[in-house]
Amino acid sequence: MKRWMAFLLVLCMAVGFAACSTPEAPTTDGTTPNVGNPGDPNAYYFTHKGTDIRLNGDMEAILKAIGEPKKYTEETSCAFTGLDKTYTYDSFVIQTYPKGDKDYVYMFWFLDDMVETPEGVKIGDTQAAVEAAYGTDAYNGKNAFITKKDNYSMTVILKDGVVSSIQYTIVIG
Amino acid sequence: METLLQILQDLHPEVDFETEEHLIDNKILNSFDIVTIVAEIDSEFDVAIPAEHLLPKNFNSAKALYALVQKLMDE
Amino acid sequence: MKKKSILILCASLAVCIALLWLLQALLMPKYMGSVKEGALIGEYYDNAGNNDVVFIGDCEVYENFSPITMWEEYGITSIIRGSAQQMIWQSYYLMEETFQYETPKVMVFNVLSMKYDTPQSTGDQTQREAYNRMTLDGMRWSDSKWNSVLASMTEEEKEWQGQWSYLFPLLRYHDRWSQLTAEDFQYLFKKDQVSDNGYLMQTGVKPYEDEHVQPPLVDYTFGENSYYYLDKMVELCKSHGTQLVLIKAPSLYPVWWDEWDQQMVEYAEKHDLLYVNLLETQEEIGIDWSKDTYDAGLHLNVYGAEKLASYFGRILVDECGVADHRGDDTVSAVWAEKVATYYARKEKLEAQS
Amino acid sequence: MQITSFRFLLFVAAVLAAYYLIPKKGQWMLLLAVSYCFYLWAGIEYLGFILLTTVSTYAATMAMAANQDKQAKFLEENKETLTREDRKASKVKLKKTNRVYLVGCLVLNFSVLAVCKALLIEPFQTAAAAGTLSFLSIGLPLGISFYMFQSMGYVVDVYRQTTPAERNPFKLALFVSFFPQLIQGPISRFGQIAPTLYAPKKFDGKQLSFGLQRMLWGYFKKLVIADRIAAAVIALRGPEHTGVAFFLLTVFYAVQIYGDFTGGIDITIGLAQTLGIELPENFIRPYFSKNIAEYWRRWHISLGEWMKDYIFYPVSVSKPLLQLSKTARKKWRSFGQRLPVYVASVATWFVTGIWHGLTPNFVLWGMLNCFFIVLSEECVGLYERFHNRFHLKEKKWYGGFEILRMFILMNLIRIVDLFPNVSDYFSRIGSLFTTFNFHILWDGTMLKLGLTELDYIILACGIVLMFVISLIQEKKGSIRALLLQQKPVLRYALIFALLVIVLLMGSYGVGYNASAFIYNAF
Repeated sequence: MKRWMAFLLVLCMAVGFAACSTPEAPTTDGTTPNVGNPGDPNAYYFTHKGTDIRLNGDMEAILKAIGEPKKYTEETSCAFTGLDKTYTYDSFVIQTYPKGDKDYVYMFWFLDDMVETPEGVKIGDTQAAVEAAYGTDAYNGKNAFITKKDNYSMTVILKDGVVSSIQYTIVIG
Repeated sequence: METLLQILQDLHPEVDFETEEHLIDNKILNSFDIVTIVAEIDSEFDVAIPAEHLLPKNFNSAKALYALVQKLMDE
Repeated sequence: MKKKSILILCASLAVCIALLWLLQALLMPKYMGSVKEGALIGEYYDNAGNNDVVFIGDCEVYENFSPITMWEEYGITSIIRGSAQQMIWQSYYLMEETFQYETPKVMVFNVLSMKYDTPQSTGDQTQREAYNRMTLDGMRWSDSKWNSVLASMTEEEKEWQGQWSYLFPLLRYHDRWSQLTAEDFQYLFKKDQVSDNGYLMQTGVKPYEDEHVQPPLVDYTFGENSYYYLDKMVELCKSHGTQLVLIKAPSLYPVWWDEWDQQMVEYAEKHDLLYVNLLETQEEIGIDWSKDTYDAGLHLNVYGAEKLASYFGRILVDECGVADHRGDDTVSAVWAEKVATYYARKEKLEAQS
Repeated sequence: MQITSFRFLLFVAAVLAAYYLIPKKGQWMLLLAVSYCFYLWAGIEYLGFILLTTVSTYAATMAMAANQDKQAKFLEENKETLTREDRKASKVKLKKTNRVYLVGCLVLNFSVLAVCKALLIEPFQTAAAAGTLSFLSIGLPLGISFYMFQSMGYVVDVYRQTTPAERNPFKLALFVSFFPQLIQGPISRFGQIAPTLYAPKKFDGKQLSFGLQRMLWGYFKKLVIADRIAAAVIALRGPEHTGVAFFLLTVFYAVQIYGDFTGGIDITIGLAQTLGIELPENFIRPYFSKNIAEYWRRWHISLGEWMKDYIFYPVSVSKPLLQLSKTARKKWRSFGQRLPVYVASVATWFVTGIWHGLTPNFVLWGMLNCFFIVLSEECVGLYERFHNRFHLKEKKWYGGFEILRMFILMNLIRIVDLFPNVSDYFSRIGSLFTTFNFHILWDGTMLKLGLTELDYIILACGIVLMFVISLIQEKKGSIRALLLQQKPVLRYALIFALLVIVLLMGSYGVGYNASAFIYNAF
């Protein structure tokens, strides 16, 4: 009995340490943000050149559809190996997060009135137009309309009574 | 007592109920048997054994069971 | 007989505790390879005691200032208590803990982390938890550490009462046994110094070419919690007779909005503090963004860090009256060693890149 | 407070220290105080529920006891003058008056329980989530099914005069709320635990050590086995998993619920033992059973006993049923004889089913159990002839075959727990006979269930360990007693090794979602 138990315990330990030889990165190493479900079809989006650009969308597919950006930069975060990438086009900017070996849309915002939201709001519109599209509930009482869906949010910022910025992002929990 | 032994014997012909003292503890009788015995006693002796008397000590031997039936008949 | 069995019991208990301790040491990440940032906080204790200047903050301090250069040029004794994504409450408790080891003349705090008001406001849970560990695991047991843990925990950590795992990290790293590498055994008892008095050297060059952009914000006001800890820092330093200097390192990203800068200017004025926005003096410092950064403008490499140290050291001498210790033989001897390590490291890294 | 949380362990450590430091007279009062602390931790809004049960139980039993005393005194004083008939009449009168208190107390408590359970069903939960019925969102009060059944058993016992009524309301309150068993039972009888629950206890190193060892073993089953395999059980519930995958699910679920429930009970009983309190066993290696009746005598024993004493027997020997039996017997003798058994079985298993949850799948679960128990009872003779004909009982392998057969049958019945929609269950059962997708065992499907190869290795070793330990217990008795005979150093080394295994391989902390005990939900 004694020997049996000792044997089992040793076996368990041995299995444990046998696994030590697998060289894997520690958990604090190269962890990527776990911000959502890549490819979520219900995420916020806007349409450009007939392509839907969607939060959590696959950036590779978007690049294929709408072409290379005017400007491209990479941003590291302290200590982590993952790269956040920023793609600047004429009228909008897309930022991605890495997951696995792919990049997914984390955030996008508009730069001019050549693009508009699915509800038809664009930069330069009046507050009344935004209110018509998103309702008074979305108004924060000061300078912005904010809507939320699942873990996504859209923000329309007003300056001097007209829309100055429209941005969509994944909200991190 | 004879009738009682007959009831028990019908249920488990292989057991010697006159000597066996641990019918419950040795798992010879299960709850189904107990209920069947109660029903039989009810029809043969016209004595109803209430649920609170369905205890191991009352069913461990034919003697104990007979004592219980006697007691209940007295009341 | 009874006595003997109690003796055996006690001896066995002692052996078990020792084994658990050993196991814990083995399972904790060593941060000697790719994520050296995690080792920074723990290295402070070997170099604590006689520093006139202590820098506290995130990567904008530990990547941007070279204490060795400040020693060489001005005889300033300084150390950096920096860690990746250090939150302002963590900075506060590090400051509090520092006063248990030394009372510097000047505390320098980098204000970028004012933008993170709560533990929820940056990164996702997994990432935040990893950053928490890197800042907190290196600290020695103390009240400051405990309070910092309570202030820092993510929702998931709170859910499983993760505070206990900061006292006994075995509870956090218990399942790392399947990922142990040679590094874990090699550095089980003795770790290398990865930094030079808290400065983590980078020798690579990746020029800054395009501007990093961020969308405008709805509200630029720093959060209440951030101000709460900044107030506490002011008070803490005052009570120890230490001058608190606020800085914004010259990193080009994350964006440092003008609205934020304005708030810091006003805060410094109100509390009679020195606030230096080093972004505004890039040209005076002499930073060449095509050579002095290793990641396109986010952090400086060693060449930039030396320039910045040289510039900021002058401010420390002129504005704060920090003394020159080069005449002191004992101090000089200690620093001579540090200088040697620094150049050896620089040479080695340059050879690699 | 989760039983697997650090907070719980600290709580237990503090309770233990205080328990043996304070004067022994105060020990049970301390237990009452900490039990209420434990209960309050779950939420102050639940306090009313346990107080209601405690107060109504106390009031009913005290009223009954007063009547019993009065009657006893009356009989004693008039010993000479009373005739047999008089005495009988007095007894009948007592039962009649006391029945009012009994029924009142039972109805009150069980309606509260029924309402609480009913609120867990879909339409109410949807309404609660939508906020239209906000008071519903509080969830099931901690341990309500357990403490209520325990208390109601006690009320019936007092009514039947098989247990004396506890006259100290605080002692009774401790019986209802004793914190180790609040979470998932066992459902103890007053007579079983009263002797050790209130008695003053001296510090006993052996009891403490035995209790802690048992808790450690419980944590092993819960954290290393049950919580690890939980991910795969959840994954395998998906509609795409049919045939062999479904069979696998039944086995995985058997492992999970065994580790979870028996592990939890080990922690509970071990904890009570450290306090010098003896709780009744709830499991006797149930998976070694050879038939379904035996299984139910070895699995969740305290619930089975409760059902037998308070549902099965009373129903089967009730007047109308005996009457019916008599009538039926005139026509079909043996059927009439068995009639009470059938009716009582159906009633018992119906109640057992809805005790687990008020959804159709639990009713089905109860009925399946009932069907197979009755079937096997009725086929006893048939089996015996079969066995004797082929001399099977003498063959060693036949016992193993019976155990395996039982294990698979119970797995198939038990799994209905997981399918609130009963038709899903039947379609899966059907797929066992139509889908022979054995390829999932080696085509990588197994690694997509949330378990890595390493997890499977740990699980396999863990299951072997549990199996061997059970085997030793079955053949040689208590493991801890056997350990005690070994040299101290070896003993400590083995215990320490188990501790290290739990620490290193337990599913807790970052990346593991703390999962509640399955039986918390009942």
